[in-house]
Amino acid sequence: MAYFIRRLAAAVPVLIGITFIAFALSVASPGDPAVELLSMNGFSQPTEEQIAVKREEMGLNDPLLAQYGHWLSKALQGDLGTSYMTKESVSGELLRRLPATLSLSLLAVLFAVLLGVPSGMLMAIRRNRLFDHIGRALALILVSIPGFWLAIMLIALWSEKLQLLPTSGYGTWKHLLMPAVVLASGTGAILMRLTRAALLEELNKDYMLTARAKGLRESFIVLRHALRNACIPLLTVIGSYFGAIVGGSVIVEVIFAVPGIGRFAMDGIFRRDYPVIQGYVVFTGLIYVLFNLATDLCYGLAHPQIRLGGKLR
Amino acid sequence: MKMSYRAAAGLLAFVLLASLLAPLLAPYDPNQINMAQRLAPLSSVHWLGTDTLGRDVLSRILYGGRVSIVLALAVTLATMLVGLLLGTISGYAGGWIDEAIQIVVSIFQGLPGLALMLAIAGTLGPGVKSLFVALLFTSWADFSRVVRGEVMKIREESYVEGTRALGAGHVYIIGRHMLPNLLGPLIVLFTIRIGRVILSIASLSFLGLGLQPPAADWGVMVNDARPYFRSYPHLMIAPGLCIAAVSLCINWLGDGLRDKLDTRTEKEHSLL
Amino acid sequence: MKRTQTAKNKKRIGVLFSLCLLLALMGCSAANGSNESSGNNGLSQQSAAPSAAADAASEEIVLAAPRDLAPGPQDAYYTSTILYVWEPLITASEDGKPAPKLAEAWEMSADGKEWTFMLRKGVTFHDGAPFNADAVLANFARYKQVSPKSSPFYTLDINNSYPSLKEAVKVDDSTIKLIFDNPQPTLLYSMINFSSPMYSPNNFDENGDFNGLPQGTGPFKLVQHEKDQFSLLEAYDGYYGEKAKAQKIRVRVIPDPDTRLAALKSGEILGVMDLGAIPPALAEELLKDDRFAVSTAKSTISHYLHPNGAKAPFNDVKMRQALSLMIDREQLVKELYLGYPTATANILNSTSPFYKDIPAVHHSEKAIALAHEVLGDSRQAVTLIVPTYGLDRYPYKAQAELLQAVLQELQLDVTIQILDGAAYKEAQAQGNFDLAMATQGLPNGDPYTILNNYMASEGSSNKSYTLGYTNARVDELLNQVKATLNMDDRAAIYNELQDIAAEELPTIPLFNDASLIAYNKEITGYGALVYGTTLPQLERVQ
Amino acid sequence: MLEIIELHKRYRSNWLTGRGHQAVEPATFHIAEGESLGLVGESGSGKSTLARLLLKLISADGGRILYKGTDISGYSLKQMRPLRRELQIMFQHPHSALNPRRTLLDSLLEPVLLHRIMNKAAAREKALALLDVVGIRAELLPRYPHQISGGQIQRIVIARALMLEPKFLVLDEPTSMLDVSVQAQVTQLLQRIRKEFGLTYLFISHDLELVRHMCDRIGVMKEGRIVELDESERIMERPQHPYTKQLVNAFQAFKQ
Amino acid sequence: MSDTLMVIKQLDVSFQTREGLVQAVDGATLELKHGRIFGLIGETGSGKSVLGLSLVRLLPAHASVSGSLLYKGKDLLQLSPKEMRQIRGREIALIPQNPASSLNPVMTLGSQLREAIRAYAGRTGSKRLNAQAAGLLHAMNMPDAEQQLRRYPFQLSGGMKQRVLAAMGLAGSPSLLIADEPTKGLDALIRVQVTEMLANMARRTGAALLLITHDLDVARVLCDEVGVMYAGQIIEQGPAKELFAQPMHPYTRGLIASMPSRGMIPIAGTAPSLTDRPAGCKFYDRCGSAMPRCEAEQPDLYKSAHTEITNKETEPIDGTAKGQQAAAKHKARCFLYA
Repeated sequence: MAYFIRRLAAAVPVLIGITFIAFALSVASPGDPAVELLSMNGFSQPTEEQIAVKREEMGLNDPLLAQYGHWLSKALQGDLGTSYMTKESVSGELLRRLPATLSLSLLAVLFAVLLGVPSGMLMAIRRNRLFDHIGRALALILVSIPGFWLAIMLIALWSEKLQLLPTSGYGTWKHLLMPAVVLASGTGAILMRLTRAALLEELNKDYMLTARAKGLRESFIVLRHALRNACIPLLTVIGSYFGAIVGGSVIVEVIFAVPGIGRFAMDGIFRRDYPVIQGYVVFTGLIYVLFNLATDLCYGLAHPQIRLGGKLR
Repeated sequence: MKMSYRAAAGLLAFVLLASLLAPLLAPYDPNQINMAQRLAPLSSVHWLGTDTLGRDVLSRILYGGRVSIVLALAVTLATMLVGLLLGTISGYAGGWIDEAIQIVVSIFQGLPGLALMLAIAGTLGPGVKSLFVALLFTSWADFSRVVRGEVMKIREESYVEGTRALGAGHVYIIGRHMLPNLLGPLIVLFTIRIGRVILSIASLSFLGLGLQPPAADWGVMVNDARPYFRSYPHLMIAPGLCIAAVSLCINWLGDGLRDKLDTRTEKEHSLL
Repeated sequence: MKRTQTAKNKKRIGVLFSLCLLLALMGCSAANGSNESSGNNGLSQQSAAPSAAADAASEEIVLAAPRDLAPGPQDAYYTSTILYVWEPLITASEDGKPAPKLAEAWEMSADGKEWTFMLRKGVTFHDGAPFNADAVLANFARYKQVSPKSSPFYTLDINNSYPSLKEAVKVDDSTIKLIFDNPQPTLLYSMINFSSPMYSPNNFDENGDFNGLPQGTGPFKLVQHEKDQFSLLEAYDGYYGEKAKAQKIRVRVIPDPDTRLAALKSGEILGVMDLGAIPPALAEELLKDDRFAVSTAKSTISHYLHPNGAKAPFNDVKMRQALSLMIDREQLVKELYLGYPTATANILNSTSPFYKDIPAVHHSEKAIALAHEVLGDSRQAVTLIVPTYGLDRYPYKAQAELLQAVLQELQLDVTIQILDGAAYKEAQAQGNFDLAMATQGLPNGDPYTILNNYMASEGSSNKSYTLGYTNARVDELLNQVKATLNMDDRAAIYNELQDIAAEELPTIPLFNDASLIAYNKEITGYGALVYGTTLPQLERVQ
Repeated sequence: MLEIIELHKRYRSNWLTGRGHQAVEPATFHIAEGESLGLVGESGSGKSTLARLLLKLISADGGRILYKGTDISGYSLKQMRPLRRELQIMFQHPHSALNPRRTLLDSLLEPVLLHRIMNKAAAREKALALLDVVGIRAELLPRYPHQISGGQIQRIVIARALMLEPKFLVLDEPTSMLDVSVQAQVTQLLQRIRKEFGLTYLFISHDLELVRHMCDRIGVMKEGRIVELDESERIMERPQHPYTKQLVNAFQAFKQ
Repeated sequence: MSDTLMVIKQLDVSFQTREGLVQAVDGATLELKHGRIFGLIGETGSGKSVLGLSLVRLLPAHASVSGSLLYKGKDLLQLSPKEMRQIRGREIALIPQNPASSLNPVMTLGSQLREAIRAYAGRTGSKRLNAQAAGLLHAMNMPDAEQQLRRYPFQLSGGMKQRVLAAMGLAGSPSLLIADEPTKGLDALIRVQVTEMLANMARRTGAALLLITHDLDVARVLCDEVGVMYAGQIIEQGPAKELFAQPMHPYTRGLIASMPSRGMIPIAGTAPSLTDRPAGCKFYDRCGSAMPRCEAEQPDLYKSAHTEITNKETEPIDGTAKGQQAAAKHKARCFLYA
């Protein structure tokens, strides 16, 4: 347990660090939220005084640290502030959109794991045979295709031509199919290669010889012994990839019109809506940290040495 | 695997050469606008036709390659150096230094990739400079984590303790003993990272924050061709394929190198 | 059993290459495939489309827009006017003049300080509340309480739309009077659409925001709204005017233009609407498939090239004139915007009633001579900034690159910078740019606001876009027009102002945009308007 | 030669709670010039830790080390540098004793070049001479460590140590990973050079027979404490401490 | 013949590696008898482990094996993988090398033991399985066997792990046990305990034991019969007492002399590399009493008169020689006795 608490304690500075850097970056970028707010409709042009009054009202003139401190104190009580543009509470907005991004990302991770792990295993067991070559070639291709290019091709093929899948929007699982495939293609391929390498390493270990000496069937041994040891390094990779997927979903959300937090954040960034950017960064940061802790937990469960004290790392 | 990674290296060299010799090979000036010739189909005059402003697609692809690959190389090199420095320090020093650096690493890994790039591109304004910083910020963390792992493995070897016993300073030990042994995994990481960076550049251009016109990198070309791709598919397929082909070669090269460098298969020795 | 190392590799490379080709072919075939079918309108395509639409709720028609046309309760108007949920007192006719809507008739007092409006009778809000003088006063009270309230469509600001309004008085159940401190000859113009929205009195909470779905008087009721996903409209059978033909319309939010096109072609949506509904290039693409048609109408938006008048070389009017002469507006409109917009040299948008037709002149030799006069033999490096929000709606990137090539001949070396919205505005405000591509919508019928903003020495746009334009005559005329009550005198002054603008070019107008929408021929009665579309007339072909 | 007084080391397993275990109990003993002191004990008994404490490769928690009379316990890295030439160590695992990426020649020359006491040519000269001493053919020099056997690597390590003309050599189970015949070759070489160069050894091993053969006196360690320290013969013939008796019996068992 | 459990004749094992063909085992011939311990001594690279693994056919895929392994009359080399699986664990059990990494780090000892028992005993209740597993550990005189079942490999010392592996080997009550380097890397005290364990294990179960080790002391104490391997060949074979008392082959003599307890006199030179082995006697370049004949010709296994080394009695050995004495003859592959 001490190991787990220490991991938890390490997560706090990480979260603070993430939010501070995001805040510093957005404040440092050119463009002024007050101007954005007042000239949102593209018709009227705010005067100097109006801008000055609005800046004061939004507290944009106080020093960076004060603004961050102010934001942090409120955030700790769970209030992420309201969006400059839509005036609605940021946490409300993000929570409403979170299911879209989460369901998309989870489905993407699921696809990545389904695509990557079993094929990686087969490639390891049947090393240097036909399936191994095809698998590696496929992995190389999938990793090399730009995400948005694949998205456009999929839409053209499945929605326009075959009219089997909706082009965009959010609702049934059908809507999430293509975006998840696009998100999962890169990660899935990498996972495939990692599974293959991890399993290969385990297959050569001495305890496999012991198991074979017991006269057990090869497939039984691979599943019960080798896979269990191999899945430990895989867990950490899947953990860190989930963070990447959530981050990378911005493009997919724009193309497939999925009302997720990625798109919401992008608009926020373009319009310098600091509370929205902060809120998004906190959410992705939380997801990343929680997911890391989850993988560490599984790491601990899978690896008795960690659970019962003594650091493996 | 040796033979095939040499093929990958060959193909990559060919693409690099083509883009470096672009001025000689390109039939036209890539930015030469010719409204009369808009969206001309593939012809002997324009091997790959012309784009929305009548510019020769083939020349733009040749010039486009140069920007993407050179930038990718520069970014990955910088990422490697930063990752190497911090990874080695945290791996070698251990103790609270290691904990502190690891916290910084998780912070950068925690920041959402694309959002971070957008913010940086916004801050420094568009253009190659901000692309460079944005890509560097989002990728050095992974590098340093891998380097740290390798350094901690090497630190356990007896010859490191032996050299310390000779009274060598830390810098000497890292320089002469750690770095040469890090070379293998680093090269592999380098090639894989380049593939990912090329894709990121293309994605950023897709969002409009990539390279500034008239610079014609492949990501920009794919993005520009999107409205026309149903009736003029080649406008989009050609640059898209180039991106895929280059990153394919690079990943393949990385794959090959990894097999070559890591296959001091201990298996044979243990049995005899 | 033993296979040598190289044999294995040969096999691996073979497999790899075949896979690459396979992938490339799949990519091309997907594109070609869709291309052929749209080209020759194969029978298969025809049968597939209706079946896709049939399984959706039969009477529900699905449209799509690039942004959410119902920002929600925190917004000044909850929804845009183009959803026909709420109606204003005064609307604009197709030629831009104020026209009666909820206010049937009106009179202005001799001194111009009192305006009386006769309200339309027998009108009820969606929640059943009657539309009468009390409701109007409640809405005016809300304007005062929340102004200025920002919104993606128009800033609701009582001081801007009703300057120096002292009070709003109920004369009788269907008549109200607005009393001002000083004369308001052009009040009607500034009351059009977004300046006089009417909602049911019990639709607001204590600080003036909406307490639920908007209860307007329009032909459509907003029955369901999922932020950033869709708005569901239902025909309001209690509507006083001609009832909406379609029973249910769902307006989905699809930000990406290409995805909207794909949705159209796959029959998922039957039409698009709102600003940048379909960029010209995609419209051209769509028209290749004759299941679809487009509809266009004049737009209140004009496209400009804002010069930085505060520093060389564009502080010299001759350089600005060279620029205007050099740009071939006809070619630009025809090639990049496919001929929908109309080229113009007039700073005022053509939908304004006071619009004076000033033909655009393209004369490259004169332009080059003028430029040479200003710059001598030296070349000048200039920066052209382009906003990213423009990239999706208009072919701005191609336009920037075209300008770059064209201006080469004016001894100008143009570097293009694509900036996101906020950075673009800051660059304009601080003046670190030379040319800026921009659009400007006509706020309301009366040209005074736009002319004053751009041409007056202290005009807000003149300042914040660093146009650096000052002209004593213009300032004098602008003060004069404010006090002229007689419409003809005002028109004369406006004409002179337009001539000066065309001559001195505080900003270089390029063309009047055209609002462009596309729809599947399975629906009819759906056309583009100056602002919005003809939603009430939309219905499925029987 | 070397005087150790109350030297001890404690490993904290968790820096928050300070819990930890006493790796080396306070030890006091001396090693005379030219002597070969054996150190026997099970793995985990702290014998390697004690050796590293002597050479100050790890910092002790208390006690003093006198080298030729001077107290070097407080010496900094800089002060220890000149002494490093005289104090050398040799490790157990041949496969990780030399840097796999450097040729044997580079590894051999490294100590002298590091201490800048010779230029490259003179260093090569000395290396070749030492190769004859340890019985390694010169043509192996350009090779890499993984291309030669464990026994040969240990000889190269010995030659490398001799390059700096050390006075005191710590041998941490140098031959435990080697086969019996190769072990014999290496130990014979170690005995020969001890006489030839007048070296002082601290020989660590878990093989009592081997230590008896190599050392004048033997120290027996159990759980971090030196339980008995005496002449080799007396340890073998008349072990006092019960643990030493156990150890000796374990080896006698194979004698009859 | 009745008490002969297994006859290995002309066993050749070679690997195709990047550096060329490696002849790991070259013409090995030996017999394993019920209840007797056969010691296979050799240094690193002599091929003893490869020989051990080939008996249970657990060599890596790219190994090529020829010769015959007659086990209870059946030649194991001809069996199908499925039949071979029946043999492993039930008939012939292997106790693998380096115990530290031969146990699955993430599974409890209990589950790994139960897995072995269930493989042979078929469906049995988990309580009975636990009891049997604990019983096996008791047989290996492991303290508090029940708690041990719940512990993980990393919580055990080297010696304890060795005992668990031995227990696992005995789970299927095999008739032949192969122990690969059971005492390697162990501390002195534990080495003695493991040796005693191996001794009473063979006595208790009556199973034949093939002990593969480089530890001559253990071999001398434990084994009834011993074979010495050098560069893939068995260069001397015979009853342990006699072989250690009067070693015939020069290499064996040198090996014994280099033991610390026997004066530690080293053998000159190093073992030949496995890819290019000398033509004649493999020990030629290191042999004190080498003769010109040794360089070219391959010596065969020759018997020697019990006492005198000099007199010659050539009788090439084949499995079916009639009227052989019960105890295997003391033979050496050296022309001194040809």
